[in-house]
Amino acid sequence: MSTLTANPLAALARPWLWAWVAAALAFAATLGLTSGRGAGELAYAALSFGAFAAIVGMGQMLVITLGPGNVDLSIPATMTLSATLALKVMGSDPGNALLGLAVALATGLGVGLANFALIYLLRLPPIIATLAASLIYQSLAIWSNRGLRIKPPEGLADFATGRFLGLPNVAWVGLVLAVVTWVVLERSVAGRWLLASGQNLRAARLAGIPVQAVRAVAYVTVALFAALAGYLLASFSGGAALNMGAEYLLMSIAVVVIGGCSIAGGNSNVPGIWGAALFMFLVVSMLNSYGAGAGVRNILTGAIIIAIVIAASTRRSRP
Amino acid sequence: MQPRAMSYFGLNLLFNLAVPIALATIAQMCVIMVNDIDLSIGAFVSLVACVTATFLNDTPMLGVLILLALILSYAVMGAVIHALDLPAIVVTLGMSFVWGGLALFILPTPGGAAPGWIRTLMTVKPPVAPMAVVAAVLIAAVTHVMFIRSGLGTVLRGVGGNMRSVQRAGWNVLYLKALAYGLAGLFGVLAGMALVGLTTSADANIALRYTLLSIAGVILGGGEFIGGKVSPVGAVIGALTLTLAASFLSFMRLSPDWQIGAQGAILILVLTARLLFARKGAAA
Amino acid sequence: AQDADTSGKRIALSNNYAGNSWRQAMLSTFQETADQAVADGVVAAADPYTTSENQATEQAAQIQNMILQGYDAIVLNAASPTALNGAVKEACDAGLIVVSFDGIVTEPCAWRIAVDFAAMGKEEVDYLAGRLPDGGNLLEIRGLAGVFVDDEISKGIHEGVSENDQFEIVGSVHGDWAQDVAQKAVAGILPSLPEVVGVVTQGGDGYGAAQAFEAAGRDTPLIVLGNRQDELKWWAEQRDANGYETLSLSIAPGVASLAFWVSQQILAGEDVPKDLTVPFLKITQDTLDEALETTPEGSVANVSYALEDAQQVIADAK
Amino acid sequence: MTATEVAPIVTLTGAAKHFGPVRALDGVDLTVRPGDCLGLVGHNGAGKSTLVNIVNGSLPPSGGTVDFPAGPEGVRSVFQELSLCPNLTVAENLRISHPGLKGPGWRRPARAEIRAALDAVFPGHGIDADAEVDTLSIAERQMVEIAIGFAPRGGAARLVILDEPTSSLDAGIAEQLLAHIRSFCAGGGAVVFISHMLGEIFAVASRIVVLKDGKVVAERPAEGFTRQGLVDAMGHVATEETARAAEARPPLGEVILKAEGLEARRGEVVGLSGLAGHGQAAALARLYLAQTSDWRAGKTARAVFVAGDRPRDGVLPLWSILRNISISVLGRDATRGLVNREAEQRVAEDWKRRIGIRTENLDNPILSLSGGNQQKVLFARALASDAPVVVMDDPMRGVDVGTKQDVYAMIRAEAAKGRTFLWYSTETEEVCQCDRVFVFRNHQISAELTGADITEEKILEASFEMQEAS
Ligand SMILES: Nc1ncnc2c1ncn2[C@@H]1O[C@H](COP(=O)(O)OP(=O)(O)OP(=O)(O)O)[C@@H](O)[C@H]1O
Ligand SMILES: Nc1ncnc2c1ncn2[C@@H]1O[C@H](COP(=O)(O)OP(=O)(O)OP(=O)(O)O)[C@@H](O)[C@H]1O
Ligand SMILES: [Mg+2]
Ligand SMILES: [Mg+2]
Repeated sequence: MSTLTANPLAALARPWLWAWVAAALAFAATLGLTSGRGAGELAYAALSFGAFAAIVGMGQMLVITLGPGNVDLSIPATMTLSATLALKVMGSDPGNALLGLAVALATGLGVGLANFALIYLLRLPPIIATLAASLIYQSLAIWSNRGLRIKPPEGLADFATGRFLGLPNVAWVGLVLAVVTWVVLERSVAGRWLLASGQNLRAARLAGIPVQAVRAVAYVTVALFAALAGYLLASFSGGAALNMGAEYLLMSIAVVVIGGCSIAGGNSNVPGIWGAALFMFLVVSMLNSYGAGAGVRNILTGAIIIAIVIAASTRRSRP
Repeated sequence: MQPRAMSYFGLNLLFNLAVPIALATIAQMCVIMVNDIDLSIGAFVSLVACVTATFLNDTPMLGVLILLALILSYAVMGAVIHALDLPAIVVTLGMSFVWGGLALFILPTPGGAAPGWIRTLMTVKPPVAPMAVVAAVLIAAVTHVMFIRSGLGTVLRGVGGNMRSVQRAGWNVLYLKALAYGLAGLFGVLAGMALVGLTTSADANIALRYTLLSIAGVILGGGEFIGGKVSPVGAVIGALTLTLAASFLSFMRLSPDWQIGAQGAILILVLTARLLFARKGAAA
Repeated sequence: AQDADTSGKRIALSNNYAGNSWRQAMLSTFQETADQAVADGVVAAADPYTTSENQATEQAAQIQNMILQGYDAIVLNAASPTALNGAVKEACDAGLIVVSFDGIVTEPCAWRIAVDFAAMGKEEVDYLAGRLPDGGNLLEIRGLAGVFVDDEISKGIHEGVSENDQFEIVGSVHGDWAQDVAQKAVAGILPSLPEVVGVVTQGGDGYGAAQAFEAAGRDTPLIVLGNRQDELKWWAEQRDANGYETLSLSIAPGVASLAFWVSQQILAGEDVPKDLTVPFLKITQDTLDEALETTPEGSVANVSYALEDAQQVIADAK
Repeated sequence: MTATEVAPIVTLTGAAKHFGPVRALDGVDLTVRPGDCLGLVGHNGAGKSTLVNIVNGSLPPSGGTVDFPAGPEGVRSVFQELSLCPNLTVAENLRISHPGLKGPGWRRPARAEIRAALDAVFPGHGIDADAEVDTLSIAERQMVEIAIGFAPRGGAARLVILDEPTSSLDAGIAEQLLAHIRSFCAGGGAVVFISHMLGEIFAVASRIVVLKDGKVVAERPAEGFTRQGLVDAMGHVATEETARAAEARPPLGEVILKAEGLEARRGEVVGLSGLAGHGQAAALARLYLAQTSDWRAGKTARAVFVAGDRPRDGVLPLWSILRNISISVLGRDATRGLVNREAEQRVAEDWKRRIGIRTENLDNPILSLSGGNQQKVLFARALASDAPVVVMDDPMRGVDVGTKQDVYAMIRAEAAKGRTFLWYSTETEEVCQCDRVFVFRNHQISAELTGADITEEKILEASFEMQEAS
């Protein structure tokens, strides 16, 4: 709001809008096939599965906002590790749901601190530090449970697949996190610090920002978000699997960039993350529904992503 | 270490798969050199591998044309990114889906065969040093001259350092960016061809890993994400190091649970060692 | 008795992927068999190796390292049937025995312990034809695009459908052999599908499909299952609740132990044909309880093969 | 001089440049002929850099024409924001603007050419042609850029436009440049020289053009201006330069800072001087970093920093002016960690007014400001906070005369309220504003001057002593 003039057309200049437009088009195109039948079901499914992508995407966004070279490639391994440990601790016992959550979050905290320690103490480039560390987390997950799938406690599974006021519970979790993230980025001092650090770390430090604390918090938060997503996903799909996070590596980056994230801040990107998360689900559903094979599906997905970024950028650049 | 590894034969085995990785790393370097990042190089090399194992083998003329078209499309991608001022990370992410989809079209199931001449080239046994070592040295030398010594290479690095000043000096940056991406496409094509020469056939997922590997290689070799600071020799050494790190691991017998993690640990150790050296070098 | 002594020989397992319960079960079966064989003095060493990334290039490097380490035989579950041919050839040229299984390679110098994946796909449809004579709409859940196993099973399924024209495949999604991916893909396509009577899968994704149907509030169709314990358990629960009946088709991860013994036999000088077949693991309504009993919680149904089984398979192939 | 008879190098007629509603350049007529040395002055945001950009083709004019009767060859620009490629060596940077250097072995002539150019302009410069630019100090980078501007580059420089070339040079080196410009113009070359240092303008310019709000308000031979007349033409009421001496100085407080061999009392303005690149900036940065933390930030910082190297150390380029100003006070005004946006707006508006940032909307991007106005934003950022210590790294780079006087007064007023200033400057005039001065030589303090001892001669003496002795 603050960087735009009060022109109503200025809304078009918001890059996040285009992810929503694309999601809506994919939604409409899918329903075109059934002449409107199944709209509720599809929206419900999109919200359920979009929630996981949105949660990890918001975490990834915080890190990507830190500027070039910052990205967390350990998200899938973090999801797997925290879910595996949490489910193991819970052992399908209904009384243990919160204990499981605590274990998952503690795992996330540990992972985040470990990642940042590699980046800060050993000065490794984040891309490689998180990539290398993720291999270690993966081994830990294998070692801890050898890939055995333990069922989540009954109540927890019901919560994860249940709904409240017509929306999936996981989507509520994703929405609450989105609001919190939005407030932090748009309204809080810490959010300003994050955005400033991403533009020019040296200048930010000289402006009095505690940049290392900001970086640490970003890397810990992304791990916490990933851990939470892993915990929910395992509860949602009936247990933790070793490969459960695999598709969320590319997904987390994709929703951030499609969501119109630029490190500029100011135009909040959080709504874009959700739009992109829904889009990523709906576009696959649409192409599957039209019977597109894997090849066509990939080509069209890529083409649509590029179309979104072009649409978003031509609107952005004013004369 | 294994005694066999130090032989002519051993060195070749140890390093020959590093050759396509080194080429892909150079491709990634071309893009990082102009302050962008390429998330599609892995999918692109896979696509090239598929084309090489099918069209280039069956109908060489058509194959060559397709490969040229692929290089051209890389150059166009660079031009579009610059002209429309798009974030390269998104465009290349999108393109990675496109390349992957095309590869699935060409080879829905693994197959194809390496053209004989590539196979011969990749398995030739030069005197003194094995092919893998000769190739690595050759790639490093040629790209060093291309990017560091030559005038045009200097200007290309200048684009990464300060695009505006290059523009002000009268260069057409659109053309330079297209050139950088076109070179990335060229090295991507070489990587795909070299890979098929070694594996003898291709599949649509064959080189997906190269995206991260090539980024890691560039950084390991002393490159930086922004500012046009790259080193082709470093990139080749980075690619060799990454290959070697994985090999080193299978020489130690670890429990299968920890094999994957140990590769991560080795990566961290190698990088830390490199940084320590770099810091010592800077202090001296 | 005329067999050569293999007690000095060393065998390596080259594995490209460890990220699911099938592969974990495979690794542990191999480990058990190998440890026992080493303890018994049958071979000097049998070491499993897994690549960190499921990629042919990385596995090729792994094979090359095994050559350097002086192994006598490599038991190989390959990431690609053809992309490893270069490395396999190098191994053969260096005098190693290469036995591929599950993910087999086409290089002629290697042995192949194959599962007829196409037949497996076809059998799924044949089973459905028996159960649902009136036919109807089918949903196909495929594996990972571009992988040989996926293509083979899918081919078999489509062949089955063309022979049984009362069936029509109205939707096809890629579940990447992962529970959550399958669940997501099915949930996304379901709203646009007419009524579905049967789901043909590639194993491991049936439970996810069932959950997606349930979440969409649809009747559970006849889902052909794989060999995962939670699928089997779900099946048993459904059976007890409403008499649900289906079939489970899969490959036993224990095929790794079969491959181990085959390689040992080859090292021992046995004359072994290059192409061997193993039957796939089939669980029916009758054998369900038995299978559930022997399958550890959260793992996959499995069979472990002994030396005698290997000799039997070899004899059958001759 | 019969310059009027020679064909002009460039002629602007009615040149205009509009950025949306901003008329950065509003119909300028200007002619530069061989032998001209044109001094271009004007307040911050007057349109000087815009004029340069129109002449060299970086910006297309929104109106009017730019003619080069003999073609645009040999017209060179040295930009206000340093524009070298930091990842390349000095010689390689020459290559960027000299496409004629081709083929194998191009480096040797490149090295020779840049060395010759540096030697010609800055004798005794000590810059290695193979040094990477980002290892050079800001002054050295500026020197390289100027040398590239004057280098033959396959032809000969006919017109060199220098946009605030001396802003990071110390007096000695600036004098070398001025000497070179004089001889260059005497040899038939033309120079457009932009500076806020009026002394320099009078020292080189044969003709002075005054820009004000995008228009030429005065153009006369240099002899036709007095210093005061020039200042008046630029539209500033200059505050009395001698105010300092007259002012009653409040007594200084206790010592509140002791680091890096420096000592500062409450309410004191401490200057750091010496030749550029002798460790002053580094000492300041270390001192500032030690006063603040990588990990914590309280309600009020112990120290704030005013950067001189704007792009590297100061500006947050993606943000608006508002956010660039308020970043240092967010913590103070926040409630429960949330930004107090009214307070933010108020503080920014207040400082915009007090320090005279030329913009109609604080929500404009910071990069739309002229260089001097960006510098004012950085000043505002620091002064808006309550930090007891203000660390300033050559903060007057590119600030116009009028504003400078205002800022000096502001600094005195803040010091009187008990703030301590640590002030590194390349301008002796600024250093003379201080209560105490530390002179650096070879990364060490070579002299500490107080009170009446603070004179240009004493400072120069302390800066050079060693070199003369050896
Ligand atoms: N990601 C993969 N990459 C390569 N091959 C795979 C992969 N996943 C499964 N396979 C192969 O698919 C076949 C069947 O595996 P299956 O689908 O039964 O495993 P799963 O039961 O799904 O495992 P999980 O229970 O962990 O999901 C095997 O041949 C196995 O090697
Ligand atoms: N890209 C831009 N977008 C919007 N306004 C701009 C842009 N560039 C310059 N301006 C405006 O044009 C005016 C003239 O700027 P210019 O840089 O020419 O000033 P200047 O005389 O060089 O000032 P200084 O002495 O501070 O360098 C200023 O008001 C500035 O804010
Ligand atoms: Mg200016
Ligand atoms: Mg100066």
